[in-house]
Amino acid sequence: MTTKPKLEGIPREMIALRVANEIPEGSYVNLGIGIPTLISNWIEGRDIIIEAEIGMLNVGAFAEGEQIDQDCINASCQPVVELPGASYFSDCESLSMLRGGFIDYAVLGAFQVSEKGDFAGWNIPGSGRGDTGNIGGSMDLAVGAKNVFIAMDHVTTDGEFKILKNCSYPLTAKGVIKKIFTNLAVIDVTDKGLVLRELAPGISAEDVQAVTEPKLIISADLKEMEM
Amino acid sequence: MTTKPKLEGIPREMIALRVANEIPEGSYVNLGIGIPTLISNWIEGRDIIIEAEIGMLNVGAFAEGEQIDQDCINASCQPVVELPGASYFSDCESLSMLRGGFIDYAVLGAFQVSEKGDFAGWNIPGSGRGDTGNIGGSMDLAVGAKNVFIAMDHVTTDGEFKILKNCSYPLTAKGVIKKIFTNLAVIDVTDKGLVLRELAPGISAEDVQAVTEPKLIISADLKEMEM
Amino acid sequence: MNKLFPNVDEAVADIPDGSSIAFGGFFTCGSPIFLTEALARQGAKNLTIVSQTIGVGNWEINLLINNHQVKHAICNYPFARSVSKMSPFEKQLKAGEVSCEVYPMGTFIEKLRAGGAGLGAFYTPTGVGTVVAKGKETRLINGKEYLLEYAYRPDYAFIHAWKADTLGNVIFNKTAQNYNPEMAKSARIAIVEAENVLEPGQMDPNAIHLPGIYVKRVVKVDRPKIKIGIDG
Amino acid sequence: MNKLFPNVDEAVADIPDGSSIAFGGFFTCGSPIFLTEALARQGAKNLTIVSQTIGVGNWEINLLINNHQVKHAICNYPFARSVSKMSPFEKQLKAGEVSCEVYPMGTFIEKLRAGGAGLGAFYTPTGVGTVVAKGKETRLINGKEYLLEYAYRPDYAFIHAWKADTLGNVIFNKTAQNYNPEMAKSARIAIVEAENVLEPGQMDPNAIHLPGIYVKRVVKVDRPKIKIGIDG
Repeated sequence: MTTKPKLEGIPREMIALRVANEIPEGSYVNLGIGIPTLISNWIEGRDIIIEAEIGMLNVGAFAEGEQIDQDCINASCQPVVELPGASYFSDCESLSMLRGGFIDYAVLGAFQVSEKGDFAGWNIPGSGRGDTGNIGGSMDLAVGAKNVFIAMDHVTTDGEFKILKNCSYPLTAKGVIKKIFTNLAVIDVTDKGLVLRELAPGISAEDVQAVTEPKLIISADLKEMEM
Repeated sequence: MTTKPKLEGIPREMIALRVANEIPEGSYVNLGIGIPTLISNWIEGRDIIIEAEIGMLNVGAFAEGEQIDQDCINASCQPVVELPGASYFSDCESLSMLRGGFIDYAVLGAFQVSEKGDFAGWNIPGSGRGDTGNIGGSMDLAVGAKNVFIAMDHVTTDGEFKILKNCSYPLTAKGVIKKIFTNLAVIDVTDKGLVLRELAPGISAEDVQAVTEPKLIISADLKEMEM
Repeated sequence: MNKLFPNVDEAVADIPDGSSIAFGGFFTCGSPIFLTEALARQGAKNLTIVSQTIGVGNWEINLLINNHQVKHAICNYPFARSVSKMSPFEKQLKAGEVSCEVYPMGTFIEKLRAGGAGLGAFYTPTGVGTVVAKGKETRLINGKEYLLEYAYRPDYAFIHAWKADTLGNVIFNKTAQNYNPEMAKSARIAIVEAENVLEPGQMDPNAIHLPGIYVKRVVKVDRPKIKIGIDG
Repeated sequence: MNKLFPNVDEAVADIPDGSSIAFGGFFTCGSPIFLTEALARQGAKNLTIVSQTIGVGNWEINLLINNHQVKHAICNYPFARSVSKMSPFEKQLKAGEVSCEVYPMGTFIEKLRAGGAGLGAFYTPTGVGTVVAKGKETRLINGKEYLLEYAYRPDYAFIHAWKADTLGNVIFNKTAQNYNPEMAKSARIAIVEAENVLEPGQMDPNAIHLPGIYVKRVVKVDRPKIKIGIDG
């Protein structure tokens, strides 16, 4: 736990942009709620197809006004529009698609991520909900997607570590995270540990280490985030 | 084994008619090859829906001339027509439907049936094919359908028993047969053994017993087949 | 084989106490709200309900909860999104009046799919190393760990359809498809409320989402008026 | 994301020796005959082929058999209907040149479905007490016996489609659907030959049988001229 003064880093929209830049053309992606949702703004017009686990491919922008159709929502219950080449299918099909490895990039939020690539994103101890909570589709997505990225604030609103040696919250999945994108840094999860790759403007490696529980490996080509 | 003079009984079309009369309105049925195929002639116009395991419901008559569509065949590779309310679906869906118990009546041919309700219909010892053979969809259908009926000649062309204490041919499924319809008789498969229910015109219970290996229980209301 | 019922009340009239019922729908989308309301009027008790969420978005489920018709829920997303909001179901759960099983989304619907497909159980990688794995068998297959999950078949399924014919063939609209097809296939008696009821032959046989063999009852309903959102 | 290839030969050009390939089609219906012919021209060896039948109805498979490109087959209906007729595959099998696994129809396609759906294995009641059960684990579930069957994923799938768009979305025609959707989903690289190739947006998004995410390559072919029947 830490009580250091909070470092600002980059805003949530910029975290989303940094993740968007990591996703190559020709990818199928699934975006979780929170910061990941903002990524859709940055990939609009690019050759990237968004899947919604409710059972839809080629998900477009949020629907507004006349576009809104009560029969066309995403997994967060927001109305969306379809893009050309869209398809609709059942949840059973959708979750089979997720488990089967057809999603190239899944970007999720998290309460905690460990240096082993574990993460916790569905339940908070002390919520009073115990082992019963809103699991949703994240466990399936986490075990199935080819690349699982976390996009989140580096620390909690109380300044507590979110990047830990071991998660203390109930896990979503074990050993699945490839990269962590925060307001302060881009961190790779590797067999040797967490590798600090990029820093937000004005942030030092020491700043990041101070708000990260595990010892970070400093990349030989550590650089400032490019956006 | 028996070498008694062969009893004619009723022709194949009449066996098919007798089975057709056993199927109530409102049923979903799947008909195997051989005598079962002939049943479709007798249920035409009745409120019975035929499923083909290739992935089709509301199968109609065999297609002829201009009706023939190379993309519309039954599981025996015969062109068929669709009836109003037809649907097409994948084989995976179709076989799930069969296993899941949605077919009310499956009528199959058999090489052998046992008094325990086992039957053998996919491979003949001495065919030279060993354990490798054309299994098709009959094993799924046999374990899944609510009622599995056998429609066949009572004995082989060589006059050998086909209704046995135990099948000697490789099994299709164990303990699934409810009724056996032959050119000589209608026999129920019960926990107590085979119950002789009906006789073809001119055939006696002794005639049937003579060409049936297990001891038959004679039904209290044994009667002539009604057609 | 005309499966049309005159109204939702008659379509649910014979559902006995103690039944298990699967409800299609994903939050506000494609939920069988008219059948759910009819079941609240009908009053069957001690129900096991199978639904993605228990009264979040599919608010009509709360009629059953508030009537104390439900004893057990099998679900994926039981509670309000915010931990500070407590749904009627969460209140009853905390009071020990109901019980609850939660599964990951894929496992939740795959259990029903397996049931409808006549399978007994399956091995899934989802949930390994999490609370979901508690008390469950695991198996290494090609070096990867999987959890054993069992098939489940409810007695009834309540299905909301865009179009259905009187034989029970169904076409869903867009994301209102969601859990509906596999729930229908899993149930012993699937009941479809349809915004449009057609005669056999009026739908493209190549475009049927749910073949009529899976459907026992069809009832015509209005297109519901839905306010999209789950924070309300 | 344009997945269109100029012709079938380029679509199969990179398939290496030793690959496993699933072939859609049920006897004469919906078989990927143009891709199969291209693979015969391409010449890859030591193939594992996954197909309902091995050269019965889908006669083009015999090009691969006669070229000695196949070392193993996973199938449901390997031989000619009549035991008195011996197909090229049956001859090679008896000569010990190829090997063969046969599964009941439902298990055959469910193994592929499980593979594509990321599952490891499943329990099916089909084949209990038969030669199919030889050497396999069984489990009693609710008093009923089931066989354990494992998921399978081939490297490639050859798929015949009625309509496809350049993103790989596919609509099949009638019973030409058959094994095609699940085979495409099971494979790492699904290659679609389509009688009609459209632009994205030209097909009803509600009526897609195989979403484009499962398809890596699309190639335009003519509508084949097929003689229906398996005794030829």
